[in-house]
Amino acid sequence: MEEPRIGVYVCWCGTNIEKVVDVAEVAKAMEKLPNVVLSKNYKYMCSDPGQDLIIKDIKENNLNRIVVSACSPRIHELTFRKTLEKAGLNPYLLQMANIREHVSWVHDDKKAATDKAKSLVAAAVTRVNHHEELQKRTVDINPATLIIGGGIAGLTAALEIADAGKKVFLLEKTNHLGGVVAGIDQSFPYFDSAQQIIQQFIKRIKQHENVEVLLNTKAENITGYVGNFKMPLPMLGIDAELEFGNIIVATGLKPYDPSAIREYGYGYLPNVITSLEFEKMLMSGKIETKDGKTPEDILIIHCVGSRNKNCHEYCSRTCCMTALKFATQLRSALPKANIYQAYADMRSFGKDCEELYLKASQKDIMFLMYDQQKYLPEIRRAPNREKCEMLVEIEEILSGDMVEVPADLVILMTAMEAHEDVKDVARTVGVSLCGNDFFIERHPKLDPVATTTDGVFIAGTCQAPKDIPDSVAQAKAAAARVLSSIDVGQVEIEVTTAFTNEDLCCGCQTCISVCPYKAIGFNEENRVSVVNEILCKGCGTCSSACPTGAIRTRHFTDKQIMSQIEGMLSMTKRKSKKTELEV
Amino acid sequence: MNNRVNPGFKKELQKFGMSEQWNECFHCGNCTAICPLSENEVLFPRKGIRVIQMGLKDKLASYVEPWMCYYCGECSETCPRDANPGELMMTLRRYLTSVYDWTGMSRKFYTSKWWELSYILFFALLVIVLFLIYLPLRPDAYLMVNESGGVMLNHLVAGISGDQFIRIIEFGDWAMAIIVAFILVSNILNMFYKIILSNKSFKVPFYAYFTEFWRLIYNFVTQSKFSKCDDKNYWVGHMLLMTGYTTMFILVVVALPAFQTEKVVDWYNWQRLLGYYATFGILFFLTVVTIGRIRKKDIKLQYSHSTDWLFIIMLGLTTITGIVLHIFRLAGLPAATYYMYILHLAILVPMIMVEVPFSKWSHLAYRPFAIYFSRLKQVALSKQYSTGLAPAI
Amino acid sequence: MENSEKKKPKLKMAVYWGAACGGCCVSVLDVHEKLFDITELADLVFWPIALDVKYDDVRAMPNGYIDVTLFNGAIRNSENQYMAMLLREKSKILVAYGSCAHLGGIPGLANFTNRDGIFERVYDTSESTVNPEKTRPQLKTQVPEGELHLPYFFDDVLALDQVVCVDYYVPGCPPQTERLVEVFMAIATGATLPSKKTVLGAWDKTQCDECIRTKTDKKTIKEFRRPYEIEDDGETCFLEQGVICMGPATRGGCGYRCIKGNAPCKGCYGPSPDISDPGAKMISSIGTMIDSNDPVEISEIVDQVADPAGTFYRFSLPGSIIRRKIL
Amino acid sequence: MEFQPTIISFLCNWCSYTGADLAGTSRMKYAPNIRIIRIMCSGRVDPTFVLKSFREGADGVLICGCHPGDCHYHEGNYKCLRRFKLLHKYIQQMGIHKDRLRLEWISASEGRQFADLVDNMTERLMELGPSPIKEIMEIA
Repeated sequence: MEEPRIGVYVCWCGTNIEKVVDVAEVAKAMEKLPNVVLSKNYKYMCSDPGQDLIIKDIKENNLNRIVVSACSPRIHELTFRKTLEKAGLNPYLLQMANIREHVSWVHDDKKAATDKAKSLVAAAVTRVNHHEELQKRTVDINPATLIIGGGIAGLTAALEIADAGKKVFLLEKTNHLGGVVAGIDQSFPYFDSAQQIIQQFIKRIKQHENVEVLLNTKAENITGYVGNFKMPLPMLGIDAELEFGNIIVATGLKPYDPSAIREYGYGYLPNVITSLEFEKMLMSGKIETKDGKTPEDILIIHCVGSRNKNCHEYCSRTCCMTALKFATQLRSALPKANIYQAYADMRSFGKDCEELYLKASQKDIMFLMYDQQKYLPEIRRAPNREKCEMLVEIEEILSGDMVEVPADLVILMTAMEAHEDVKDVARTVGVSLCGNDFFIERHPKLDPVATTTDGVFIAGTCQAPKDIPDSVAQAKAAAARVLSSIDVGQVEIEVTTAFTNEDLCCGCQTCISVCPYKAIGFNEENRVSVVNEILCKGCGTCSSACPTGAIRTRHFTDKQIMSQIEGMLSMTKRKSKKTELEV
Repeated sequence: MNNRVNPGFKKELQKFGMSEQWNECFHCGNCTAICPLSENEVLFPRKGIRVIQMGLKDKLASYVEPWMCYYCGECSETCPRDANPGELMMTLRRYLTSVYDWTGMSRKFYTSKWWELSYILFFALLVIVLFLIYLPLRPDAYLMVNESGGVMLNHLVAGISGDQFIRIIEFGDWAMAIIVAFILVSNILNMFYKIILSNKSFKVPFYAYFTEFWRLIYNFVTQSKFSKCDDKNYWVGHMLLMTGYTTMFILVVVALPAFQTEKVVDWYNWQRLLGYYATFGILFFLTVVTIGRIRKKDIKLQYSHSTDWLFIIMLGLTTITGIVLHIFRLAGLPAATYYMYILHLAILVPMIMVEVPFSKWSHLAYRPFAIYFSRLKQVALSKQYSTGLAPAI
Repeated sequence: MENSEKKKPKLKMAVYWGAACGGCCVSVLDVHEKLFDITELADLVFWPIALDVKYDDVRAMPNGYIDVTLFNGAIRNSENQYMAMLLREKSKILVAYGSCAHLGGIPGLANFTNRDGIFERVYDTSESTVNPEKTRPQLKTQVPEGELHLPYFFDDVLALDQVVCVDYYVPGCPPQTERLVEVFMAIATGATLPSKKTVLGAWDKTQCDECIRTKTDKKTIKEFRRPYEIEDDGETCFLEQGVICMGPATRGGCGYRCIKGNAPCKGCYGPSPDISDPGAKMISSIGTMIDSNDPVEISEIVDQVADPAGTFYRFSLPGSIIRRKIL
Repeated sequence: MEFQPTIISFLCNWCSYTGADLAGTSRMKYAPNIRIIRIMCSGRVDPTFVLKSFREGADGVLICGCHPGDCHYHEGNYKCLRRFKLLHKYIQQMGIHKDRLRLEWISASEGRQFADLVDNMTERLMELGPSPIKEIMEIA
């Protein structure tokens, strides 16, 4: 590239910058720097006249690098990039110095602020010398979609997309569809049949011409990138391969195994059962103990595996309502039974759920509060002289008393947790998991459906514990996102990506596991790492990890950052001369 | 102590008049916070409600807090769930009275109107029959009017002298007092056992029984706890009732010869002044409470157990017959006076026999004792804390 | 150029050592029978270890007289510095030969202390020293024959290019003799040399490229181990066994001698091109491999690296960004 | 005049740089001693940058990233943390005071924390005095 010719523009931002920073002095100081052709200050650089000034200067003075020192690049970097484009320059030949948010708005001392502004602008000038032209790229989207998981979320998303006329591959690792909801009798808070809903879904899915269901299939070895993913299907033949443009991860949940909690005796006390086991009992219509007796005393224990630092610290969000549902169902099935609920906090949030609690509390149910962090209820076999099967000792915290509850049946409201193999799924789709092994969404509030990997969306309980309506809502949202991306047909990909200099890469493969997006692969033939620039997001972590400097991140190269450091510190007063002995 | 929860226990308490809303409580604790009497270690009514909800019978038997409550009703007014904690405390007092009562009569009275009515009728008839057979009206009773026009009350009975009549009545008084006192004292001992002795988690130091004894007397006389309720009028009303009743009790039992005089003494004499004071006090209280219970505006008077009404009716009738008796006497109507006397006793005797050992009036004794016992418990616990023997609650 | 008429004029070559162990000179000798090829093409005009040529003789040479000088060893004292400057003047091509001249090498580790620190240790506190008068070497000593001079001992050890302009670098401790022959032949035969200031006699790619051990992408380290703490199968990448190996950040060309001997690379060949600080790059790379996200655990793992500065800058301390310890 | 330290800081684009912008939009005042370099992720911070900053005369270096678990690129901040710990040990070995280099987590909403952090670090560096590194590294 030809010799850099830099234009520097110092913005006043009305009085926002000008009243604290001596903009004229800053602009003047920049004139002395190497390759700076002109340095100006102007009232509003982002205004049309301001932008026109840059365009005019570029054309008249043959400028090929621009430094705009104004507000945060997070606000106007795109604006000025477009300005450069209008002037026929590559937009990446711009560097901004943030002298508003980081200088004039946070400092009062004019002298210090002006000095700081000078060093920031000087850094931008030295940096922009090393900027390179970068080109935008787009890729086509394959209209097929892969959905991982055949539970309520996966089924919903599959139907939504298939109904829109697009192909769906529905992967289910077990031999049947339906997921956890298939094991639920009635759903809270309206006591409608979950069975009916899920069976209808399954029936429609099986008949749908656009849905291809792959049972007993795990998501493995997915390669590719947004718009063009691939997954081999070795059991169908060597070359069998699925091709799809988007992925919806809906791997769902696994009920917590309460046998880890010693106090509950799950596993060796026959009449201690989990909530899903009780659902089975409800479905069969027979509520009875292992010996076939009708239970007289039934205890429901909340927060089993939830909200406790030894198990999971999060709240599983549905157990309180399910427990209230159980209590209500039990009361109508066994009007004479004594029903107890040992709860930690009653969290009956959501539409009509507080009402469910109010109704249940009218049904002669004894609510006992325990501290799920400190004293868990302890279940033991009742001695023979007792009528009941078990005795449960509970530290009841509303009274402060240790109480004993007789029980013939104990139902443990087990937590929702991530599947063990979710790590494999996360790895294959290139999405990270949070500390609890739930998938991390792109933004917890503004983008809870997408992930930081383009083309991969999440739905249902694989993201966080949730109930059926929330899972369905998220599944439909994910489906909508997929459909809109199919509709656009193309996707623009990151420009500031990393790339490998194959002449330097030694093939140590350090970078491969560093990349959170699996964007780096290994070329066995040349024994070098290769960055898939479509997958790369440009974080630059691989560049720092590369021991040879073979991987460079565009727009954030070592040279660019180092020169920025040099420029920044070149303005400080304490200078010492460097002498080199030369012959 | 058995700490087994008991969902059926609420039914038991419902028999003692527990209101419908008992289970509404979600333990916000507003009631305990607002209660002017709930303090330090003696916190109520929330915890008591929890004990009821869980049906911890043994815990309840040793529960002293209900006696600290004088039912100002603030808790029930503050309750966001309308669980009516004040009424629950009242229910507990009824229940505890029956728990302390080893004879089982109290329980029968509280849980069955018919039992109570038959018991009352039995004593009423007993009084009437005894009078009509052994102390009949003398034939010349019409002569028994003295010069000032008042009936000579002690000379209305045939065959015995005025002194003898007084002694017979006095004997009846004392016999009744002894029976009642025996039952009451034994019930208090039972209460002591339930609250202090059966609770193995603390041991009362011997000296405390003496050092804390003054509280018993002081609280009995002043009802000072009551004055801590925010509604001071209520304390005044209650004091009027209490003092009026006590005055009358002393007059008719201890000072009967001075009270039931041969002649009607002049109005400014002490007997009559005290009598009027007592009548006024009781009547004032009765009027206020009756109006309140009928109007149901004041929360503490909204829920009336059958025993509440019976108590008001009995006390009211006793007072009214007493007043009428007094009027008849002043008006010089010997026969009317005589029959009114019998009627007065036929109401008074069953009332004493029911209320003092088994019902409302026993509270008069239980309350100061409860304060005493609770102090003993506190002394014991604080001593254990300081010596590190007791587990933290 | 005036000699270009003559047929193949013999090159004039010098080898000098600064602060060095002598290994580099030995590596020159290691050319064995190739020495004849060399002497056919070049005259050795100055080589203190082998020839009796005095400094005065060098001073007497006209500027640019020597075609190639292989300068090995770091700059430790005024004599090293003087000779570096002198040879710079007299040589057409000055080659920093070996790790010490290249980046400071093993003597460069003296930059963890200074002149006083070294003297105190050497002349006072070392276990084998008896020096109650605390005698120190003097720059000038009067003896009957006249005045004797000792060079001035610097506080810092410097790499060659920190005192004079260097044309080429041949890294290694010592440089692989084959590389020397290749470089020499290239110069002697007049092949086009790469631009000045570049490294010769080493590859641009680092050790891993030719390393025989099996490498995978599973470079995660839960525990740093010393070579004796592992049961080496001779096949798995050292780093994948938790042993710090400077190979990924060290140029190839040495013939992976250490790795062949089942020892991890120590980094004597220096960093690949464009890397301004080999140690920092390795800190970055190895730091990334630590297999933990828990700050406490990371600290524990980091603590297993007993001497990061000595490990990552074994051969390059004077030539790195923070070239000496701040005392 | 009182010694004014210079701090070079590397802020990740998504959390810390945004947090610093927030301090600006909220007009929170802090010491003018900091010079911010924007990088996409704290995982991009190469120890070389830190050493270079010291070498060029910075009195302190501050690295800020997203809070653990919040990284826009999943785990870049952890990578940064790991390198930082090793680097921190190295610079202490080289006689550079440990407080001259800091790694802190600043989220996009923590403008106040950022301002306080700058003030706090500036104050500490004033106590430590000017960094001698640049002068010592010069070769006379």
